[in-house]
Amino acid sequence: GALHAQTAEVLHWWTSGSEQAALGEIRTVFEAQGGKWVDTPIAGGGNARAAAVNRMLGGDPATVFQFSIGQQLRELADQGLLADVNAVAEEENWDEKLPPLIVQAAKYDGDYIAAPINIHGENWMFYNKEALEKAGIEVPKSWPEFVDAAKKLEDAGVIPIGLGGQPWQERILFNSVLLGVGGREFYAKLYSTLDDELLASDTMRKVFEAFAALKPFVDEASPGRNWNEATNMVIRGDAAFQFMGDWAKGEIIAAGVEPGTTVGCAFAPAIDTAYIMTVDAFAFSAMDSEEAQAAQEKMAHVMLEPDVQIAFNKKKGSIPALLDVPGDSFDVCAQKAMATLQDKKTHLVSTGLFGVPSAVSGAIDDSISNFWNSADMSPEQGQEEFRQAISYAK
Amino acid sequence: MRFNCLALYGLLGIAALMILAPVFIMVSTSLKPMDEIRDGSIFALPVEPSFDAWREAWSGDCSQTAGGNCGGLSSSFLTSVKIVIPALFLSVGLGAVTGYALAAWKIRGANLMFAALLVGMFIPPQVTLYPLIIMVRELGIFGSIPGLVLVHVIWGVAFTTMMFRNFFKTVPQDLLKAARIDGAGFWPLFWHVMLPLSLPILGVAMILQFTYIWNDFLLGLTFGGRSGQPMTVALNNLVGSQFGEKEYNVDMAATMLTALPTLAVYLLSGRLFVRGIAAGAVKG
Amino acid sequence: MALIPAMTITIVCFYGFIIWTFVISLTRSRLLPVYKFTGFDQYVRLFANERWWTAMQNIAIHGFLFIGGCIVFGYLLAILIDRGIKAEGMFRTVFMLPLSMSFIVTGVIWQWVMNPGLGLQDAVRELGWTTFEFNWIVRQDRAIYTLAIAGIWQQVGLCMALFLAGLRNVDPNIWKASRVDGIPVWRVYLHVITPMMRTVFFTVFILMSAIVMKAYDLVVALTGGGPGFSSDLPAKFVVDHILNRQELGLGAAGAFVLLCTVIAVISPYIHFELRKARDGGGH
Amino acid sequence: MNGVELRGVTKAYAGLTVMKDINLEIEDGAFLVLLGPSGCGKSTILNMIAGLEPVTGGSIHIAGRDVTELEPDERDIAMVFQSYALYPTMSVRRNIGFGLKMRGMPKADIEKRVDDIGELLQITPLLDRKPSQLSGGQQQRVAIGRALVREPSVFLFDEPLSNLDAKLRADMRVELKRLHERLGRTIVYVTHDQIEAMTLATKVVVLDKGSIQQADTPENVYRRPANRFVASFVGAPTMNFIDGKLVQVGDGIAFDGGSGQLPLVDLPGRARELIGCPMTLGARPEHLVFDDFGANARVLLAEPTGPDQYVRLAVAGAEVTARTGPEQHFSSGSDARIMIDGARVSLFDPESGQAVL
Amino acid sequence: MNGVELRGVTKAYAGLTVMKDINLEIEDGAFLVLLGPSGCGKSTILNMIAGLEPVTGGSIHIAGRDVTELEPDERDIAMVFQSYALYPTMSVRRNIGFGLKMRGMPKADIEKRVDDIGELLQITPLLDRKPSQLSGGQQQRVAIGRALVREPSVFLFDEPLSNLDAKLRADMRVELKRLHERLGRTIVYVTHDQIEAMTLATKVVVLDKGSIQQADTPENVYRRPANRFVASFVGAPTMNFIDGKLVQVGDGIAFDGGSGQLPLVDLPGRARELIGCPMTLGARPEHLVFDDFGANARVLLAEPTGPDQYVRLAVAGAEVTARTGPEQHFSSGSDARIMIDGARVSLFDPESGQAVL
Ligand SMILES: Nc1ncnc2c1ncn2[C@@H]1O[C@H](COP(=O)(O)OP(=O)(O)OP(=O)(O)O)[C@@H](O)[C@H]1O
Ligand SMILES: Nc1ncnc2c1ncn2[C@@H]1O[C@H](COP(=O)(O)OP(=O)(O)OP(=O)(O)O)[C@@H](O)[C@H]1O
Ligand SMILES: [Mg+2]
Ligand SMILES: [Mg+2]
Repeated sequence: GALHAQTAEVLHWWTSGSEQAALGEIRTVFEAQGGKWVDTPIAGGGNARAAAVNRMLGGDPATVFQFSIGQQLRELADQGLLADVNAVAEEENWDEKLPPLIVQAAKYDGDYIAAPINIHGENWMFYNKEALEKAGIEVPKSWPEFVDAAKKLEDAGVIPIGLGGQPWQERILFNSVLLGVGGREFYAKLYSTLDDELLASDTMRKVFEAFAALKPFVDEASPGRNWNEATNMVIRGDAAFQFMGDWAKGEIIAAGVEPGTTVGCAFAPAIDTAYIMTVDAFAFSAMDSEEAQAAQEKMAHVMLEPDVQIAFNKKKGSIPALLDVPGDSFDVCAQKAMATLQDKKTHLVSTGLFGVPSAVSGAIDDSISNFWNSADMSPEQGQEEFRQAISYAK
Repeated sequence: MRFNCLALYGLLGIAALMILAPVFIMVSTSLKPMDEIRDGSIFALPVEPSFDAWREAWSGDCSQTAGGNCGGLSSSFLTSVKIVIPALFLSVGLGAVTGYALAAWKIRGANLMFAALLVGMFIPPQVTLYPLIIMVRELGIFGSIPGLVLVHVIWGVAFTTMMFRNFFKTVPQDLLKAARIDGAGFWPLFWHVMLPLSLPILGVAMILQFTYIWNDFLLGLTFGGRSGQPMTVALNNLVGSQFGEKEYNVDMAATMLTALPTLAVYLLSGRLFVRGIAAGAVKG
Repeated sequence: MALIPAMTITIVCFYGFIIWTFVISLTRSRLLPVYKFTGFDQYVRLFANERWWTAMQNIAIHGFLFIGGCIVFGYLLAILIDRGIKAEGMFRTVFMLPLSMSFIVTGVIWQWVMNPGLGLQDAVRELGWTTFEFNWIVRQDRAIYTLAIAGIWQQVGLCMALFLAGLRNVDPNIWKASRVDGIPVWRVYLHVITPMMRTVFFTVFILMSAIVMKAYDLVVALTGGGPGFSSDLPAKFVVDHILNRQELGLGAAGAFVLLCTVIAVISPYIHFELRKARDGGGH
Repeated sequence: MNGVELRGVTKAYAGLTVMKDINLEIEDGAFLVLLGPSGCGKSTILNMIAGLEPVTGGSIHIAGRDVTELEPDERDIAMVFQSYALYPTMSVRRNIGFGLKMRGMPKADIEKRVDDIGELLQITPLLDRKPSQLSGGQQQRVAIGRALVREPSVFLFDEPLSNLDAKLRADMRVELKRLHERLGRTIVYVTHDQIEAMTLATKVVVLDKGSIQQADTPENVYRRPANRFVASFVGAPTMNFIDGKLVQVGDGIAFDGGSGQLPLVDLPGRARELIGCPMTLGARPEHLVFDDFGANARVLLAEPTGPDQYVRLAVAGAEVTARTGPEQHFSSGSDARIMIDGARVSLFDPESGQAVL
Repeated sequence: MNGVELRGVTKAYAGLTVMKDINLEIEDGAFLVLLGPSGCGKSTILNMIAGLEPVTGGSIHIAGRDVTELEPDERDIAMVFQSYALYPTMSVRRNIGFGLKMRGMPKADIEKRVDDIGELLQITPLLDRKPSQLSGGQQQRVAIGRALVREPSVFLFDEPLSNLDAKLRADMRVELKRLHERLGRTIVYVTHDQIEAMTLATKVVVLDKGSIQQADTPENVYRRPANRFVASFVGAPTMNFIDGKLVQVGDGIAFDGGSGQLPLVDLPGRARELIGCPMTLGARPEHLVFDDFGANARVLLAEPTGPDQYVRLAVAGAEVTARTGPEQHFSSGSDARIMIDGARVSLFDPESGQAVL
């Protein structure tokens, strides 16, 4: 009945220990405020997203579900399957407090269709300090420097790049190179317009050249490797660098290492400072029951409460979505990120948040991965294939 | 002769080793602590074997999971059983009846129907998820165990029908005639005569269907809803997390635990299996 | 009648869904089905997609290797076991053990074993043979073969069981006759027994082709389709596009092409069944 | 009034006619044997009577009732199959009682009936075994028991003894004959074994290629075959046939086979009318008698079988078999003299094969 | 010198002795028939001769050579199986030629040999068919052809005719006999059909429970069975047995069955010594003669079979079968008088079953 606790079934893909712990922070507060939490974890973003959509189609939706912001979510909204949380957003002034790019992404037709609850950075470069010392190198600031450093590392018997050879990880590396070589404006323009001329430009060719130049610095066992195994290589010192999102900190902490000590964090080499943001977000199914609607609003409210944001993000390894939250209790990497984001010019977002259809981002992943893994493809060919893949998928 | 015999056992032994090596890796990894796994070869025996990982996989480790989901596999074991048993009996039962009807009664177009049914064995279930979801929704059983059972029956019936039809085709015509003269109609003939005859094939169909249903992940995930998530989904939650730390020993222990029921079935019924196949699954 | 449930399933679920798939493939549905028709655009896009062609090429390679491997190894094992050995039950059980595992599990284990840094290559090199190479899983031109290895490992037991049952059905007098004729055992298998096992070969072929057509879990767990998309298979292509890429229309087009291929492959079997029934008469 | 009647029955499989216009009346209490080579349609007739195969044309009547459209279990018949067709998974008791159970008879009554049958057929100690634990003869008895228990008015047997070995077959034959005498029910019995047909039948129907060749008492079928097919099919060793013509030799008549003459003693008088016409002579082996006044013959091969001896001879340009006692020794190549009992021979029109005498 | 000899052969399966100390000499060119009930070990002996089963003890000699340790193909034998065991996927031609091909004979020679065999067995038009397209008798011939083509010194046949119907069996029997006469090779032949044994054999070996009961010419086995088992196993209808004793009646001797006496005319003189001892009389049906001076008997059942008539009678407290001609009519329950040909009876010790006369 309506007088009973407002029940929210939460479908999400956070099944690992630290993710569960982080989510637990939200849950505790939600329950403290009188909500009832029903947990439905499904490992793997793809699985969980599919399950969420399928359950909506099947007429048995989850009240609140984790989802990637982007074109897919918009299509769900378009079909009237989502509830908006404008009421909460207005009351709490999300428009002001969240980074503008994120606001833009989370809105469809002027409605908030998702609650973004954190910011992950994708253009991080983790490195093993001992390995760098052993090879006698500094943290490189540009890609040519990186290549020199990598050669020295190789001579010292260290794998320069610990890469998990899965398409999305290869894309993260590519985007770091893209940002580093092309600069933040080029990056933003490219992904927001998918302009054919840009894709065919010289800059793009240079990006591919720089990307291709990294191929020799990866060990042969890379393909198929999970990201956390790569992180472990860096922790052990088998590999010197890993280009990965800041969730890698979770693995580093689990291995008993404080980020910033043995394993350092820096932004990937670039000509200008920028932070490629990606967010975790929750969306809300359109439901008839008033009780469910109340639960959804309560959930949106709890998720963006400043205290919850701090507690949640510290455990998750990300930074708060609200830019005005105090950061002193966070680790050095997070503090660095929070400091950087004070400058709005550094704001960039990950591929999907540009509103690129997932067909296109999928095609992008495919062609990057194909280029990275083929031994005999020239940068020009890679660039051309990349351009074509995008134009077909558009 | 002597040399031949040695070569025979040698070849079989090598084959057995090749089959068993991966299983050995699973077992030994599940008994190792994480440090040993990070540092050692996967072929190395555990230095300090322990069943901690098994315990954790089975009952979960609630200390660090404030998210509220720390049940391990034990909680979904029962769900799996609740799904498998009706799905198994219904899909095999339906296959038996259909196979019987197609093989033992003169039905016009029986062969055409059978051929049409066979096509179903080749359709990847993922491809037709959406219409199936809509259909199950319209029946009002989406997201429940009955819905999931229905879906398993749909995807199992082509296979079981094929097995039973091919077997029943080998039953002598005289037996059917005798039963008709005795006044046994469609159901008595099936129940009293054909079904008892088909025990060996029933065993094979049961074993294979049990394996398929028990090991299914996709259908459980899609149609199980909140309450009907089978053990494989729980297993996936345990091992499939994309952005968390990996505990390979727990993963392997969980994997073994999930495979244990089917493993047991095969260990216990290996002979039955071959005999069952010999009894008719092979004869076209 | 008793056929109604099965026939409903066949007509509604199998054929209804096939038609639905075809209809969707003519639309520009992305995440969810929408019925705005665009003609054969999706097919044009599909056939322009390099990944699709890789997947189609791969299914041919994989089908050939996997089915061939299962048949060859399954038959060989069955022959070895059929030679009247002791401990037959033990070997049989061992060979059927992998059958009890799902393709996901199979994929995960073999990913370890074939990983050059972790598995077999590493282990052999540590034993002293430092030039030993077994890195197929990470090579774009070889990864597709690893699928067959893992698949054969899992399914060879079923094939063995089917063949063994077939061998047991052979009239023992055939063996006596060939011994009296002084025919070497291997030639008896080659010239006499193997041709007699035609229906068993056929059954195995059909069962294994069904597995090839549906191969999804194994690819995902073993190679994820990589490196790049070099070990992709049509089923994975379709599922990726339908469930993860908001390309329902394109996925449906792929699925429909795949289904047509299926029907082309099994129609000989159907034909065989029908003809046999017609000729069969009293048998 | 429990006879069976087939009126103008035809049967076609997929357009191919296998039975043409069969008319047959089987009297109440008769033991009718359908005899014929493989594929002649014996089982088809039986299946049509049983209702297991629909007729294409004509009608079937049992006990005066038109049963053409009835189901097998409504026709008041029981059937025993060559392969016994026992239900392999049921005990003997359940096998016998199954038909009664299907008719909804109370359990206790079934038990009693089954026990009675068990006693009658002397299989009481076997009642709780499975068919696979029985010998061929015992299975046969159970199959008969299953038919008997329902007390139908007509029994149908499809080659019930052909899976048994010679000795058991002889024993079962006697048992069947006694059973028929005791029960007095109508029996239709299919076989391709002439000894069975001869010893069991009150009436034999010889079939070939889907039509009736002769329907008569066993004695007449053996002695007076209606045509050459019947003559050659019934009797082992088979009847001897010689082509030629009848000729007058002195007072008597002889048969001229082209390269020699065979005297035929005691030939019926009307044979005289046939003198000179081309003709096929049919003579059974036991009617070829070694006689010093007979025709010249040469011994080709002698086969002693125990009680008898079959002697193959070349005579009058033909090769024939004679049956004689085992005492006399014949060596291959020796000469002999042979006489044919004219009272017992058959004569056939060489064109149509019909008996003319 | 192509005989076969078994010296003290024993055979055990898993410790269970199934053949005990078999000694058997088969002369060159003999047609030896192994006769016995199912499971008596006929196939086992054949398989041991062929080398398909190892012997447990003793030795086997073929053509004077000890072959006990040789492989089947080194023994210079050929074998024909009950189920024919043709290679189902090969044409008749390849079936016959396959063994030669495996021995590396040139193609042209094989062709010629196969063609010759085809002509010999009259299967030339069938050479390009598959076994499944042949009738039983044709398959049988192909199986024989496959054995013949290798020209071995010894042929082994394991119930080669038992899958054929009666008529075909009779024809094939004659063919086999001719084949043997023409080729003159040693043949060892297994059957459980007495007619086959009688007509084909130059020597019959009757087996029971793994040991030889009698090894003699067919005639002697029929006329002078060594024991009651042989007597009852050979001959159809089976020999009549009556328990009782010999008594002196006037001048002659009669057999007293307890409730009646049977006069035995022409009993050999030495039978007098046995008067008074308990005894089993064995008399074949054809040696029971209807004779007005015979003993009183009552007719139970008459079975006319065509050429003969089997009459079951109650006489001297026993039930017996007599064989007679078909002419006379016997009605059940009527009286008859029966005489036994004393020159032909057997007398057995009731304890041991051994023949005493
Ligand atoms: N189901 C069928 N379809 C087509 N033809 C059939 C069928 N059943 C029987 N026939 C044909 O009908 C004819 C008669 O068959 P039937 O079985 O009655 O012979 P039969 O006399 O019983 O022979 P057998 O002694 O071999 O049992 C045969 O030529 C057979 O080929
Ligand atoms: N492989 C075996 N293992 C154990 N016992 C066997 C084996 N083969 C035959 N026997 C036994 O040996 C005995 C003789 O068998 P064999 O096959 O020689 O009989 P047979 O005279 O040929 O019978 P049939 O007429 O039925 O062919 C039987 O009691 C049988 O049970
Ligand atoms: Mg028949
Ligand atoms: Mg035998």
